[in-house]
Amino acid sequence: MIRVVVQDAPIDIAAEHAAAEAPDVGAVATFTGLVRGDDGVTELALEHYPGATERALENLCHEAVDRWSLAGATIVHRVGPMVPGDRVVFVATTARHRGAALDACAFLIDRLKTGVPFWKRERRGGDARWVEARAGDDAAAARWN
Amino acid sequence: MIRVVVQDAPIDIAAEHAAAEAPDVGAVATFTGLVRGDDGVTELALEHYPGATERALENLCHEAVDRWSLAGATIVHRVGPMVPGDRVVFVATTARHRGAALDACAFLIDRLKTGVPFWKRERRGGDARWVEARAGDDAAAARWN
Amino acid sequence: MAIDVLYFAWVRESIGTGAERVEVPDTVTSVAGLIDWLAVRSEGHATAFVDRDRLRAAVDQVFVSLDTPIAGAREVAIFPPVTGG
Amino acid sequence: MAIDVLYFAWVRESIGTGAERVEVPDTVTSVAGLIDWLAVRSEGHATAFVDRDRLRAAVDQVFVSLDTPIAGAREVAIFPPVTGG
Repeated sequence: MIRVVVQDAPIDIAAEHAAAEAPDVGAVATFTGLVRGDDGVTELALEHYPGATERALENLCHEAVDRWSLAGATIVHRVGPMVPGDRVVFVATTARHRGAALDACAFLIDRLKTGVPFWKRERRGGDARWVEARAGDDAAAARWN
Repeated sequence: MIRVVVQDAPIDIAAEHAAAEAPDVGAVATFTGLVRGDDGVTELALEHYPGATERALENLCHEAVDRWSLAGATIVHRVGPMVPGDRVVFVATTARHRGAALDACAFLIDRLKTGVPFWKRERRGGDARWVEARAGDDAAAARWN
Repeated sequence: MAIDVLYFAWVRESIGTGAERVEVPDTVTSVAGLIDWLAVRSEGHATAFVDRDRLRAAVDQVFVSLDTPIAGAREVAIFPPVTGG
Repeated sequence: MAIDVLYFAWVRESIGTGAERVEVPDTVTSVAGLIDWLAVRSEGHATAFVDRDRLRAAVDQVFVSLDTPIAGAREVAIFPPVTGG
């Protein structure tokens, strides 16, 4: 089962986790990205490319399901303005055994960071700037090639 | 922050996840193990070694926090009788960045499987048997040495 | 050839719009060629496109390199490297 | 030397109790020696301890190998390989 959602609303982890659980699933791995406030960020705004974003997320999920024989893959990504502590993204993978779920979860978030059209803008008080892509993210994504 | 719980009650993922989130945390990785019912199991009972189990879980969490500079590590393990679909174990790791959280989460569940005193007994209708340890679990734990 | 061109993030801000429909001459054959051709439309376009290494693109919603042909394309998006997750 | 010996899982079931306090002679110096000494106490003990490769142990709640000394130990646990998680 593949579930991809791009939404303005806060991410409900309990509901998403419960929806991912299934009778033949022995392992659920999740990753949640949060807005960090420890370096002065007061707001994080997420922009996306409607249509293309969902398609890219679905393709990623299909790739993970095929590669690790997953029971399911879920990606919920929030867009719009957020504040520190808010959940930006939730990834869940389910499988019969833990190795597949854990590896596929890492794969999805690594590849999401470099291959899906989202852009972050940070605000620190009155100052706003677009977040620059990180070379480390490219390296993390490349290890799955 | 380290949180270790061994409990009879069902595991509340929403509460545990929210408790793990903190202002300097950018990444939360979790692993949840479920009772699988697809091979005829009707009940899974978990026995543990009170005192020693909690100590072993705490030691594991401290090792993970030190090794990956985590903000926190949580392990909640259920004991007693369970049915298919029930959550057996929940592991959560929090860190500033995702790599540390993801690796530490895999480390904790791999090492928990081989180094913490829990024993599983499966029931299939009228037939009960103790689950045998798996060589694959030893190999998974050994990759963190 | 009519193409819908979409802009995101600071490319969008520099150009001042998120989308425009343009009639592209047949001499423009690749995404890079389209960027060259768009760059002279305004100061905002020129500023957004000054450093090609910082630009990424999608043709009909599929990520592509800038040397990709645009023959038959209906929608081309031009944007900075992505930073989601 | 008085030692609390704990049993878990099928070791416990075979022996028929989860804990017993035993007075161990000074000639018993290691976990393996303790197992040898306990094995003759009953048929259940003998059955539980027949295959040493399937036994694991903890001394005062710390996992140890079977050749570990037990001098000064207050609690020794004997059990199968663990299967949690």
